[in-house]
Amino acid sequence: MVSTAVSLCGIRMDNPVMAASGTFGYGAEFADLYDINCLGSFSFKGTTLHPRFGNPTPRIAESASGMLNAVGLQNPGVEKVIEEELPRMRAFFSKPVMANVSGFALEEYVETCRLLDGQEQVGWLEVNISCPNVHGGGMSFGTCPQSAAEVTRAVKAVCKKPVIIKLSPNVSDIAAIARACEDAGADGLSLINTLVGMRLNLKTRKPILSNVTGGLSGPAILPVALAMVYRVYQAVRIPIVGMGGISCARDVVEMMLAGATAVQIGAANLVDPYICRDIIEDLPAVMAQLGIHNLNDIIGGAHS
Amino acid sequence: MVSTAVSLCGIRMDNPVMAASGTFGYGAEFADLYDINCLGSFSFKGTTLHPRFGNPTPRIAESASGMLNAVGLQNPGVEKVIEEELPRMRAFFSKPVMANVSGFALEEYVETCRLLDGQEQVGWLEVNISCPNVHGGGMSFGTCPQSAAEVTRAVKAVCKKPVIIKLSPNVSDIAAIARACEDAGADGLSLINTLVGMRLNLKTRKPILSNVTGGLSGPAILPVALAMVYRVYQAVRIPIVGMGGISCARDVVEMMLAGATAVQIGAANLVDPYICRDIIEDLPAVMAQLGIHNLNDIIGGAHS
Amino acid sequence: MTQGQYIVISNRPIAAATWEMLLAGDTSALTRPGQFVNLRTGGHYLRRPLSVCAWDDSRLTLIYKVVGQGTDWLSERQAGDPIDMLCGLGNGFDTGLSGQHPLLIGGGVGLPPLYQLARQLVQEGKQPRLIMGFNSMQEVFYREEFERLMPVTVTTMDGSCGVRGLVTEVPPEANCTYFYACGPSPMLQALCGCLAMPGQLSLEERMGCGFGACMGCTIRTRLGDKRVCKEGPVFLKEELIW
Amino acid sequence: MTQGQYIVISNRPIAAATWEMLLAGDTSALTRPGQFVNLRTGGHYLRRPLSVCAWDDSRLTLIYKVVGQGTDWLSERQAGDPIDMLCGLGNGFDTGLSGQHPLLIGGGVGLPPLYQLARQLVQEGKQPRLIMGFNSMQEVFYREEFERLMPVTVTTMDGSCGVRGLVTEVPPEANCTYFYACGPSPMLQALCGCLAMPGQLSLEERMGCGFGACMGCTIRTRLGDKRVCKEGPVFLKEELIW
Ligand SMILES: Cc1cc2nc3c(=O)[nH]c(=O)nc-3n(C[C@H](O)[C@H](O)[C@H](O)COP(=O)(O)OP(=O)(O)OC[C@H]3O[C@@H](n4cnc5c(N)ncnc54)[C@H](O)[C@@H]3O)c2cc1C
Ligand SMILES: Cc1cc2nc3c(=O)[nH]c(=O)nc-3n(C[C@H](O)[C@H](O)[C@H](O)COP(=O)(O)OP(=O)(O)OC[C@H]3O[C@@H](n4cnc5c(N)ncnc54)[C@H](O)[C@@H]3O)c2cc1C
Ligand SMILES: Cc1cc2nc3c(=O)[nH]c(=O)nc-3n(C[C@H](O)[C@H](O)[C@H](O)COP(=O)(O)O)c2cc1C
Ligand SMILES: Cc1cc2nc3c(=O)[nH]c(=O)nc-3n(C[C@H](O)[C@H](O)[C@H](O)COP(=O)(O)O)c2cc1C
Ligand code: FES
Ligand code: FES
Repeated sequence: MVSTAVSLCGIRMDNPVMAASGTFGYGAEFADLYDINCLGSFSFKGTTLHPRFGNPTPRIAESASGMLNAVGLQNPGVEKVIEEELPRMRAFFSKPVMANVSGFALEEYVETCRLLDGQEQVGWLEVNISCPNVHGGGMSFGTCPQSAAEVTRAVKAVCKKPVIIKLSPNVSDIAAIARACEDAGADGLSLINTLVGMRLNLKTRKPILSNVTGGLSGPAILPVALAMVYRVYQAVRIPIVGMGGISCARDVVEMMLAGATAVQIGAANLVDPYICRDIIEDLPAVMAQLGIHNLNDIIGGAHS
Repeated sequence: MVSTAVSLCGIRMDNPVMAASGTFGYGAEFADLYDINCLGSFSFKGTTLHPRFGNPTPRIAESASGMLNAVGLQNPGVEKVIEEELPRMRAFFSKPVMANVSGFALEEYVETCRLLDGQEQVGWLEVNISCPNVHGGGMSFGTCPQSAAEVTRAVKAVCKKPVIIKLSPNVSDIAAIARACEDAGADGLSLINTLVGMRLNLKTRKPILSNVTGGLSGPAILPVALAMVYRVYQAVRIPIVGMGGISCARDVVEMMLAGATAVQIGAANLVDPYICRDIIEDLPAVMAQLGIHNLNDIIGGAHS
Repeated sequence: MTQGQYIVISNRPIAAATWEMLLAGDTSALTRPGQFVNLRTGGHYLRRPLSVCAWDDSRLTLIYKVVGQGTDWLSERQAGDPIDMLCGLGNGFDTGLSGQHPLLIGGGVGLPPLYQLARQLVQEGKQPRLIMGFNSMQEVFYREEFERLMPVTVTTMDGSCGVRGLVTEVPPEANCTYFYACGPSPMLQALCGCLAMPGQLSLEERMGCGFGACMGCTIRTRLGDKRVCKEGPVFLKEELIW
Repeated sequence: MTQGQYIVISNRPIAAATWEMLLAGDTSALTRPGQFVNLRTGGHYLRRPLSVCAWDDSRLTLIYKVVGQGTDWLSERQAGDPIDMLCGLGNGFDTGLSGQHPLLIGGGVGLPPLYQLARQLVQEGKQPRLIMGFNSMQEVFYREEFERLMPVTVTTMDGSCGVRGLVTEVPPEANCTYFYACGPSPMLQALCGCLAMPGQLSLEERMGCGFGACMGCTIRTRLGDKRVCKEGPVFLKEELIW
């Protein structure tokens, strides 16, 4: 018998497998397919203070072993999430859920987090700092240690629940930003968000995405994610939620060896709606094959 | 009839297709297979002032649609390159070649470039300020605008031939670094070098590469390369050599639409040794199919 | 929605770069004409959405144009090959609003979903008509199949077959009070502009998932933001904002 | 070196997770036993290097162990399937130095290149002997094929077949003055430690290209830095630094 349970910021999870924000909606589409209570948890669609339509279509492009998205944080706004989505979710998901929050100004982050922190179903807040800072010249909050720390501090001040900061990979030194977040009180870090990428339509000779660039995800980015998780693990002591290109149980083990306490599955949900369930089912056999009895034993195992 | 000729920093090339540094040696292995004079040109293996063994093996790992390398700039040093490799190359390559230069101190760059600038066969200098494989006492020259500009200025001061600065993609703001190089006198920019990545061996639970991390290249990184070429094209007026994941003639067109005047093919040479020749042969048909008469017409075409 | 392996029964070219594929497998999730499948093609990351042209208890027909790598891969499949497919996606056409004389208008590979729709309308005792538009004679497919169900008018851009010009060249019969359309976006837009009657249109968008999870396909409509893959691909003319 | 499509003639399991594949195609680039091929496996970016076990004018044999995705894909190939291969890579064994009684030592899937070597040594009128080492009886392959050429001693780690222990348990015959070895790195290192005579060893490294372009496989030797794929995979015992 192997044990897959882990603990993330004090909350026990049956297994480390979560669905990643933006690829699992609020869970309903997947709950139609299988009982999603088998998940460790999931991070729901990035929520902002106000409703957002996001970018015009085309929002999706393809690349080798990956995809680009420029959804642009479409969501109904925190109020509707609390009034409609969370109550609906209660019918098919009974575990603590991760609330993914985005914003374009400090006050937006703070207010959205404060409201979601008050929801019983929410286990963790996952604060996505990859969004452009409207007051900071358009660079994302996540590209500089100072603004990353600022968001962390402000959100921590209004939240009782664990605050996990989700880092952008589009930076020169992710370890510096990770440390800044830790110093500012973050309870955990989640990485990586998507890499900036683009594709062109050879017929129109223009970018495929209406937004010109989009976020690259999928197996193509797995090595980048592993390197960043490995590096951040060396830089901080708080737990890491690792993601980027995971698509099988072996990838889960690899990400945990690099330093992740839990993992998220993103793009893979879109091409294979049963992937999270399948990975969770495969995990014990893969562990047995690799001589792993307890998943906690391998977190950061590559560093020893 | 379509025209594939382009001009890079004043040097005419029959076509924009070059082999990328580190994936083509000094050309000999490929000259055994086909007449490499069909190439626009090629960039030879990164050269340093002193001979280097590089990293211990394993130096290579694999990922979805890509590979990691941690060769660590193995090369015989500039003296041997000039005394042995360049004379040997004369037998099978008669076009101007691109000399790729690396260094770990400013003076090394300067001296290596000065020596190679004096070689008749050398058409351009390609100064790699980005190799992620080497522990050069911290961050690479390519991660900050100031040090990038410093290298550019120093090298320009001793070279008569066009100096192309090769940029690292592992940065928060590649456009800022590109502008700094342009302001410091660079004649062109070449991008992207490899992304930092890693893979783990699940049996040993350790990194596969002896160097822990390596550089990710191959089709997996094409969207990242396109986005960076597109962004740099908007930031500077000097020509761009675009690379990263190109593996067919359509990719060449896509990279040129994004803003490249010439392109380089890297990892693809390793898995398909005839790929450069094949791409050059396919190019006219692909152009005809897309209604492109002259490749010069599409450079940066996606921006208009 | 069901996911599973479907087995190719046949795969044959029926017009220029246009193929018809017959597959065996679970069709229980198909409830309405105009629904689509999302299928995995070898070596490509995302699935490819294709409308269902016809189905029965255990088989379904797809018609697709080879326009890129994924559809090229599809055209190389042979009888017996398995294809991983999500089946029964989207809302489909509502035949309840059609009136007695619905007009069907299809452009190119927008025609396939209209075939099952026509069969169903006929079965319901209605008398549909069809205008099918192509670029040229070489592209025309399923003319006889459609003619067995109803009167058909063909238009081609180059005049090599039927009426020269766009499908909008053909004035609708006076007794038509409702239309169903599927085809390239400019065609649909033009139709909304020139047809006074109400109708339903099937749209295309690049898709991440095809089953409502990613918000990759959302468009603004007069009735709020809608996912083409979930609340669509069929929309009422009145909802659409061009 | 040649590149081309090779056609699978047969592909069959011959021991635990161990397969033998016979391929038809251009073997003109093969000049010495110990050379290898680099073949493309479906969906994986890099090629997979495999030693050539035997060849004639138009066919070659590979023996491989299924250890990961690429070799797993290989094991699913069937007669008639094409495989994209670079053929005739590396330097191979030099039979000129062997003396009259060379000792061949192979561990697991290090054995394949020794088969063609043995055939050639015998053809040259030499009298080779072979020690073949495995983990257990289930892994033993090609014993009879080798026994047809020369005396063979089998060792297994668990003693389930032949001598219990490593290949180094078997003392070489007194008349042996030269050895050839291929197998896992620890075995080769142990051999260099305990065998006083000179010899040649075939090494393995993870490879980017397999034909000398990328410097992915370079090792330090007493005679300078060498690429395992180009100046190797066979090295003289004297050159190697352990
Ligand atoms: C609901 C729906 C139903 C469709 N029904 C049919 C049909 O019955 N017959 C038919 O021939 N075509 C149909 N299409 C279009 C079809 O999906 C595309 O032609 C196909 O995806 C192209 O794939 P490719 O790999 O050959 O092209 P590529 O250009 O290589 O594909 C690259 C990426 O772009 C996407 N893409 C390219 N063109 C389109 C497009 N027009 N719509 C959506 N995504 C696109 C692909 O899915 C893929 O993700 C339908 C599209 C949608 C959304
Ligand atoms: C010159 C040479 C000759 C070889 N001859 C044989 C042979 O005759 N029979 C045989 O069974 N094996 C042989 N090997 C080992 C064989 O190449 C690997 O077992 C095979 O590449 C594993 O591929 P995979 O996709 O199944 O494993 P994976 O672990 O999924 O492969 C991942 C990556 O690692 C590389 N890799 C993994 N293991 C090795 C290894 N041991 N050596 C080199 N690269 C590796 C793969 O090529 C691939 O790039 C040889 C290796 C070399 C270098
Ligand atoms: C369609 C799509 C939408 C996404 N939306 C969000 C989001 O709203 N908030 C967020 O933090 N990350 C978002 N992400 C990023 C993912 O959560 C994840 O970090 C990333 O995709 C890398 O993981 P993967 O390679 O497994 O997809 C989105 C990703 C995709 C593909
Ligand atoms: C094995 C290998 C060695 C490389 N060595 C060098 C080098 O010496 N100097 C350099 O500037 N870039 C080097 N690169 C980077 C390539 O030139 C190129 O920038 C990168 O691989 C992206 O292109 P690709 O995706 O087509 O491979 C190397 C790449 C590989 C794969
Ligand atoms: S394609 Fe994912 S929601 Fe429509
Ligand atoms: S594997 Fe590329 S040089 Fe040996």
